[in-house]
Amino acid sequence: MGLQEQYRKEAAELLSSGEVKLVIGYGEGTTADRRRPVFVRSAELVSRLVLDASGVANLSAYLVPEGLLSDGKKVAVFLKPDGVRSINILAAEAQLDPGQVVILGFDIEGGQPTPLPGRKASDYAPLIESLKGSGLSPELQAEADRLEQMGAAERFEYWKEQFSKCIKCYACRQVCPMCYCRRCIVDVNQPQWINTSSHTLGNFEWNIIRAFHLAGRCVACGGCDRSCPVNIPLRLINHRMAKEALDTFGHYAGESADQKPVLATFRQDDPETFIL
Amino acid sequence: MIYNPFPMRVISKREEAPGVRTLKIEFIKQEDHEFFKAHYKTGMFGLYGIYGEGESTFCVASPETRTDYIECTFRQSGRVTTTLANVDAGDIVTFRGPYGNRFPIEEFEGKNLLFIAGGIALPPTRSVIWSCLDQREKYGKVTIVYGARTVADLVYKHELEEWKQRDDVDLVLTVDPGGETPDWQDHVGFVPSVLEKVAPSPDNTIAVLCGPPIMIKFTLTALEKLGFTAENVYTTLENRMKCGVGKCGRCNVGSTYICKEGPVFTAAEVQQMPQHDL
Amino acid sequence: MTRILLNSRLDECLGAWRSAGFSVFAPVKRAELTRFDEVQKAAEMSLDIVMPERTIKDHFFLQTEPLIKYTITKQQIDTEEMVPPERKRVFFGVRPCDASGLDIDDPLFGWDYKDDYWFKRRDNSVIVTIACAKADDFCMCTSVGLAPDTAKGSDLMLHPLKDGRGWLVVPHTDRGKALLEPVAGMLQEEAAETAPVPSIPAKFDLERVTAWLASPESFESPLWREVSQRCIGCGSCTFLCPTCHCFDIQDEGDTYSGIRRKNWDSCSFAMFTMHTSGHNPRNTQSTRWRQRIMHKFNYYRGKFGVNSCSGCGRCTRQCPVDMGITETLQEISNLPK
Amino acid sequence: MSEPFEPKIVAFVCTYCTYAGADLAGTSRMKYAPNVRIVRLPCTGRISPMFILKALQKGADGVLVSGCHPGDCHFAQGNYHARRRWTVFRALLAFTGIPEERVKFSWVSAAEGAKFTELINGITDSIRALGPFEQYQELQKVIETQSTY
Repeated sequence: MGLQEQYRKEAAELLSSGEVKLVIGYGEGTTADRRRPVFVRSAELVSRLVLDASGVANLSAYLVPEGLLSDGKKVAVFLKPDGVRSINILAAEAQLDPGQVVILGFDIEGGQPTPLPGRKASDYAPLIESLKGSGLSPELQAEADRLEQMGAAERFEYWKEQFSKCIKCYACRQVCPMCYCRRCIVDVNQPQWINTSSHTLGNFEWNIIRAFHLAGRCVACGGCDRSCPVNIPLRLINHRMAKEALDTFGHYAGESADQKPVLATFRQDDPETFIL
Repeated sequence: MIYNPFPMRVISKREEAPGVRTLKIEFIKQEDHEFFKAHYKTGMFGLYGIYGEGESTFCVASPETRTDYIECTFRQSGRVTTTLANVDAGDIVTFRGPYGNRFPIEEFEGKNLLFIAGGIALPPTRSVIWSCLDQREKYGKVTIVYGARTVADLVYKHELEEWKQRDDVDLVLTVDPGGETPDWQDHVGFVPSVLEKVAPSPDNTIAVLCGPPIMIKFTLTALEKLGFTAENVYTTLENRMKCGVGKCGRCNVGSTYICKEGPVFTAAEVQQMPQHDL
Repeated sequence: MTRILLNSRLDECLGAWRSAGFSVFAPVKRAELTRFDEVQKAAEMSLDIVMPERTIKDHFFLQTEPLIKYTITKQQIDTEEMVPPERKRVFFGVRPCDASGLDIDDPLFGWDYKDDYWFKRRDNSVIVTIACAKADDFCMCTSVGLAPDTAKGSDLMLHPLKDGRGWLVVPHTDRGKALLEPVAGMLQEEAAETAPVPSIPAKFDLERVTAWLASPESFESPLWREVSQRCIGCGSCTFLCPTCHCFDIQDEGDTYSGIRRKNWDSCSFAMFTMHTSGHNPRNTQSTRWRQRIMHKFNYYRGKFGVNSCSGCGRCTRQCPVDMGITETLQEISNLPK
Repeated sequence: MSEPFEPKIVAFVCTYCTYAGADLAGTSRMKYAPNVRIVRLPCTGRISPMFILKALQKGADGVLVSGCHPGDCHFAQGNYHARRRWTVFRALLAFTGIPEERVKFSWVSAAEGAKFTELINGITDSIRALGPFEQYQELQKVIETQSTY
């Protein structure tokens, strides 16, 4: 029995036993290579669930907005390790109770989905530990290295061109499990910190501040990058922040549900070589 | 061009209630004033603004019979209204308008008028009230039912006093239970129940009703009980607006653009709209 | 006999249009994105694609348009209205769906109050479309009553030749005819066969859809919640749409000077209709999605007699969660009678 | 002949230490470069990275952020939190091409009037040498001009 069948069966059991009220998974998309999030509420409909190597989206983003978990009932979600890390962060930041999330875990190896046995976020601690410090894909790493080699002025020009494309559709924010603020800083207008206009300056401010707000929280699911309709390589900037958190503070986002957020804690001997 | 507002000078500012102020503003340029005088009819709205903060939509609270100035009454709540609340006489603000449709007050001639307002919704009603009172001879009996949460929240207190003194106006004031002061002489109770108690006759009567959605809902039921038909009840709607001229795409309720086809509707028209879009 | 423009003479044409005072815009791929930008040479253009990611709407209804510049001093407020430049422009290689989008939006921007920011640009631009030679799974112009070679909104239309040497040239408006004058010598008279337009099967029954949307039961239908469950509430479908026209007006600057701007806004955003009081008439994503569909295929149609959709399919093609108008309309079309 | 370039520097300082240090420099009649505009905040913990970006956008050529030495924070921990944030924010600035030399961080206590004087003079000199931060200011200029489309 393939993994898809196995998880369909498990989803059906979870639903019919009443353990979960909803299963969030992947379904057929508009084209053969696309998968779309599907919401299954009854055991009869589990055949809508599809699991293959195209299921890459981090579905944990659906748990917090519009109060999905506010009734205290459980929800089952198809998650890769990055999604499990998101659950840990959301739990650490008191946005959800990880006990309400049943994880149908999988990973993609060699173009095939492989099962991960853990059903609770805490089951994943050893796996997450082993992933610590895993980097970007070779192509993205090459692009990141190319950027690091540049001088500041050249790098500025690079991002200026990239950000000039931004249309402030906020797909990056909306798709991100970590962007759950009821009122985003860009929507705060007293004072209006970030220019809402999507000229290059406003785009610069927006993208820099969003990257900062994700520092040490991003799990590198790549959702922002994939959803950006104008193809800004947002993953590079978020990965750079994650690297800083790991290298300087030993912080790997989403290790556990009681991990302190990196910027909400400190050590007295944190490095400060740059401070005059 | 289309989004360029008229510069206006603040003549005076009046505190109406906690957080509620009235600005009286005048046109700086003669041609702008002429345009306003030629186009303004009671019920229309405008976008009041201040450079650096933006624009905010409220009704013109002054009547069409008094067009030397514009009065607007607003509650201080957002970015624009907070700044507008802090202007002083002589300061420059902006006005864009008048936009929207009007109360057909010619059609009200010869009829009795019943005005019902709740809280901060007296300003649009007051524009019609004065437009009719300034031509008092054209209309029959005039009854005004006005309620607010507390005595302090009643706006236009000096005008309420004036209407109270007049023999040709019947003023009924009420405050919500618990909102009365020890020396409060008028009604205590919600507008719909007070309305039923006062029981104005629906014969040959037009009702103008403005207030928060929940009050509108219950007052309409009360009016129906009293025998008013929805075609004879007028109200104004409000929604968030940015352009005021039917372009920016947010103020519609169902297919009806409040800015172009409103803000004045009969209750019958409002009942035709999808209620969950209000 | 028909008139032909050969690929090899396109550069000459561009030169002639520039000499006649036009700036030429065409799809250009830069920094991983194809959008319309000014070009000097044909080699800069990306014409061999289904469609650019961004529409030409961007050049008529700017994503951020300065309206009024203001300077505040103790004594007075100075304002300067920022009028759009009346620059003569040729848009070359426009897709028929994008061109139709402009045509669809004209009545809205002219509805009683004329929006000159739109019309000053419209009046000074010539739209040269190229009939589609290819389509993808997302294209749906045929489902909304248009076609891959529809002339709506085109001043001049080029039909690709079967042998790939160039295009058959067909003017559709006086503006299009006038644009041919400076390049008359570069065209040749020849009977040539045009490449077939791709066949795009209809994805839904538009008449059923619009009839249902206009019916009283549609507004409260549970369908809205079902089709929009996965919507994340970003604005990419609206911002990439050739007909979406909603905007916000914002003052940007500091206490002493700044600019009032007209910025794109989206009905998908929760803040779009939020009152200051906190009341929000469209407070869930499903009500916002309903507004988007209703606006395009019911309200707009009722006001201006045309659907506010030209079938480009970008809303689905670029949706982060593979949603879009097509699927919803298919669901509506498939409702039991 | 054009005027020699004088940099504009914005200093965000905490009121308990660095501001008091600046005060001490003043009352001790120590001279420091007049290029700095001091913005006083309750604590370095209150200094949002947004402030730094805004200062650069509004024409600052350099920014200084300064507060109490570790262990001296009036609110016990504010500067420790700030220090972490600065570390990350500096990396972000560097990655987006905003030169690190233009954004400086320091600890200056209420007793260090002399250090404050030296610091300001030093930063002013180094930023004067870098020249105006035109790259970023250019973005602001662009939005003030007429749209060309």
